Amino acid sequence: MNQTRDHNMAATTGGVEDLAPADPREHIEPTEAERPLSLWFVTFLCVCFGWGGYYMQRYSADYGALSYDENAGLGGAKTNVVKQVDPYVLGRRLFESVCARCHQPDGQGVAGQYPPLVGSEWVLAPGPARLIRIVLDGLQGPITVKGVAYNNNMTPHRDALTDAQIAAVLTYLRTQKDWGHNAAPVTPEEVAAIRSKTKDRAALGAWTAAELLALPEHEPAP
Amino acid sequence: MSTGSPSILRSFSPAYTEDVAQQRALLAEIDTSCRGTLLLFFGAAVVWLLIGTVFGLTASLKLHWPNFLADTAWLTFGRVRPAHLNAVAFGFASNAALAVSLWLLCRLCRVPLMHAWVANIAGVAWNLGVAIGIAGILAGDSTGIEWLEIPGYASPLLFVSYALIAIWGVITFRFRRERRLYVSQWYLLAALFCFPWLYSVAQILLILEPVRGVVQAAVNWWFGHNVLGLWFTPIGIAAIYYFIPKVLGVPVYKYSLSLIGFWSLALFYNWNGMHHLVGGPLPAWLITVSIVASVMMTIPVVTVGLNHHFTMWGHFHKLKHSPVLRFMVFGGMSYTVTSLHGVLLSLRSVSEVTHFTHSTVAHAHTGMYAFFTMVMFGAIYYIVPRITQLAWPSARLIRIHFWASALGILLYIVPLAIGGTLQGMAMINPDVPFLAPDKYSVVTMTLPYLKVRSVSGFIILVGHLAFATSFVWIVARWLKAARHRQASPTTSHV
Amino acid sequence: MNYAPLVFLGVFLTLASSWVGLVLAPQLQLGRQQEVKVEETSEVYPPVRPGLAQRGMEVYKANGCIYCHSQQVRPPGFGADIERNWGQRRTVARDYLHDKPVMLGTMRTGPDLTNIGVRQTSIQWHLQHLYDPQITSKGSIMPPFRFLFEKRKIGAKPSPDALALPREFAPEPGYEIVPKPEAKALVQYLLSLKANVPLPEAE
Amino acid sequence: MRPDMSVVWILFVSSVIVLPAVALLALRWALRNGEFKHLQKTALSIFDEEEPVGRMTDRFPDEPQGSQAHEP
Repeated sequence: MNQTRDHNMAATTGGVEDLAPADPREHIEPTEAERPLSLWFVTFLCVCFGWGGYYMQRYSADYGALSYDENAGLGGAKTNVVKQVDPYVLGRRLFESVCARCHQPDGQGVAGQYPPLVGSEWVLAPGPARLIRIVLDGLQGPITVKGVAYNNNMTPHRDALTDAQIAAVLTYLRTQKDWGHNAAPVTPEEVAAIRSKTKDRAALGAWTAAELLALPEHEPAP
Repeated sequence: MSTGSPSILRSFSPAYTEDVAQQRALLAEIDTSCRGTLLLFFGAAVVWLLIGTVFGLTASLKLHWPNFLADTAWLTFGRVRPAHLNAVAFGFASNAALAVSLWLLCRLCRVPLMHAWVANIAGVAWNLGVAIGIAGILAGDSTGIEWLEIPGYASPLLFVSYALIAIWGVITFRFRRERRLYVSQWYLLAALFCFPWLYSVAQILLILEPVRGVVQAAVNWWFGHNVLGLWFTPIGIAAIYYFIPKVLGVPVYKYSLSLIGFWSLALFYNWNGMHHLVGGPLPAWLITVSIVASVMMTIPVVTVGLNHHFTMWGHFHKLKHSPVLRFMVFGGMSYTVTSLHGVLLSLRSVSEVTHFTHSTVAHAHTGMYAFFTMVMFGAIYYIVPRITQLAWPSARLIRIHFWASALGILLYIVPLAIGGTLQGMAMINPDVPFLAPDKYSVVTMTLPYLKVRSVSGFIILVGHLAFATSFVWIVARWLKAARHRQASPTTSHV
Repeated sequence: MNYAPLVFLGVFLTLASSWVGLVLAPQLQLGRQQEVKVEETSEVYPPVRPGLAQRGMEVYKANGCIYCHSQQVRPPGFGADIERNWGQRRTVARDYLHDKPVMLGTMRTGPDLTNIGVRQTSIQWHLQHLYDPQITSKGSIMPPFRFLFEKRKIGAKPSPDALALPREFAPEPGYEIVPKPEAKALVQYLLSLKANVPLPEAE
Repeated sequence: MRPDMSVVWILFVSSVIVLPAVALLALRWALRNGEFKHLQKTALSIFDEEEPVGRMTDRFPDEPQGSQAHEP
């Protein structure tokens, strides 16, 4: 290395004068040492480019404007299929994502606002006919649940949930082990039957408790 | 000090090269020519740093303490967070970036900053634009587009003042006396060239004449990621390439590596914007091309990382003695960490878990703070003594600043990256409820990690206060010295 | 490299190539995508948002709801968006044709809202939740938006818009909480967020 | 799924033909004009006699000038 020149450290104000003294001199000539590129670095570059080309061709679904599934172009197993889950688990998921927002995750509801589901005589009724109607077209006006009066309105879920989903969530509510429920489960066919029977109910608005109580517990099989 | 600087008009005449050359530009003369402009930018940067940190801390506290300052409309989380983003990105980071790039260009081109008054006006206009923009965001005029929240009535001011500063960089470059282009100059020129194109396309296609539908998301994230990759990252790397060799007195390990690093960064970085939309409503090919570009980013990152690391080889013991070296090495290593973390986050199988979670926020802060901001701190600690010809008043303040910022950001990144990944795993498992107050749910399990982040926010604020005190103290000393010099011009200063 | 124009040319070309690839190409592919006519209801999808809901979108945008809520549903098998009932299908480009700006969002500190208009249609629930999320969703970290509501003395008789609040959240007797126009507009915007019309490219 | 030819052509032409072609031309020109000859000299261009190779130019203000380890 070239020889470093010692500067005479004049007494400075603790400033940085000594770092930038005034007398400039000609540049020093640099050496020609130039280290070649190492081999493993070149292989690393090739591996990256190779992988890039492969991945690009494999997952671009023919550059289609409307092809959103990266595996579409290959005819392989479609990745986008919902895994089948046993109804009780599906029911719990739906309860947690839909019903819990008002009836609360613990099923106790909000005092004076939203009735509880735990131990509710409406949920544990022998036949599911009234319960299915409430979920399909909603409920309005006064209703007493476990002896407490509520007056709120529940929104319809006719087009938000399919028959299978309604059956799953009601089965979950009626057979919820931690709440000690073990009423009869609900089948999608029962839901479908009532859904078609109450086709025009949506126009008439939500059910009232009185109307529901007038209905028989069990629906005669269609 | 700088006598005979050529007028603006003459700078466009191609014949104008030689007569400036005879005038030997001393390093000291170059530094003093930039002094006014740099102190303006660094002062504004420090102010925005404090404002941005307070906004960030407020937003962080609100995330686990919803009722904190919840009743005033202009302090709601949805406005404080974009205000934080713009205060630190367009406030602190851009001011520091502009100052450091102007100084580096002057130093590397061996020519004083000419007609500094134009750059000063542009600086004042830039900060005015950012201030109006952030006031607009807090008042509720945000454009609702991430990274471009500054409303339409402030962004033209930003663009015009930026263009003035970029022109100044190019003119200073036009009169360079050092024929050779050092690697930092490529990065600076790339950054000064890219930002106006990015900002104007984004403003036109998103705010003035919005394109239709999800193409807005494509333009938004083309701009969003490129403002990080082609504006902040090149200036950060340029600073590291200059300051580590300069402080150590050791040339860069292998200059040919820096060539590969620069061109691969230019090629791959600006293609990877769409990894913010993996799984989103965009054609598969668009997302795939960005994932490939993100993974290919390993090439520039490994290249630049190795280049800096081997430059430092054998000199790590000097970290004890030099504050600038500490910030630069911390920033350099963070750049490698954040880029490799980014490569991981962009893969589809990983993005399925970490998309929409705090892991992305941890990655963003590793890049913007641990890498870029720490490098800017290092640059400021090197530049300010040279432009004011005064040493930093207190070494203790510098040590407090370094350790508070370094430990603070580590305490920010590591818990949030882990917490974000766990949050992601919980979110893609439908059996974990999204919100159940007393059970393991997505919202309740992230709370402890958000609280640790607020703690790290306080530590970083302590670091920034130490830095601000240091800065104000040295500027005050310089003003006193300058007044003293006016009072008795006889004592020669050079 | 010491030749400046070469550096400029290189940087220009690389940025131009990414501009072509990530801005021009999507514009050519999706820029002129049209609405589609739904068979049974013969409406046009996506519908143009009614006036009040459009003002609600401005409130959503101004208060930065996108920083915690996303508006995109990922396909089944990639994340659990469909299993969490955040959507009945994945969202595609056609769902966002009338959004200005498109607010896909990048964080899910709160649930995805693409299909909130189908899954939660009760205006009263939304108003209670906005006034103080702890009423309907205990433990939520969403801030209360009380500044979108007004507390005022009850006049001759309680106003029809007054919120029905549980005891511990209700104002002192003689006062009522009434939503400001922004709150009503925001709820209308939330109810307008629907993505349940089946689209061929969404399967 | 017939590939959507408009985008394929744009992407293909722009980034697989134009960009590499210009890059190779520029590389050939750079090699011709000796851009790569004195790489290491450029690396040394940032040093000069005020701040020469081999000497630290930054230290904590409370450390005297000569205290840290000098270059061998």
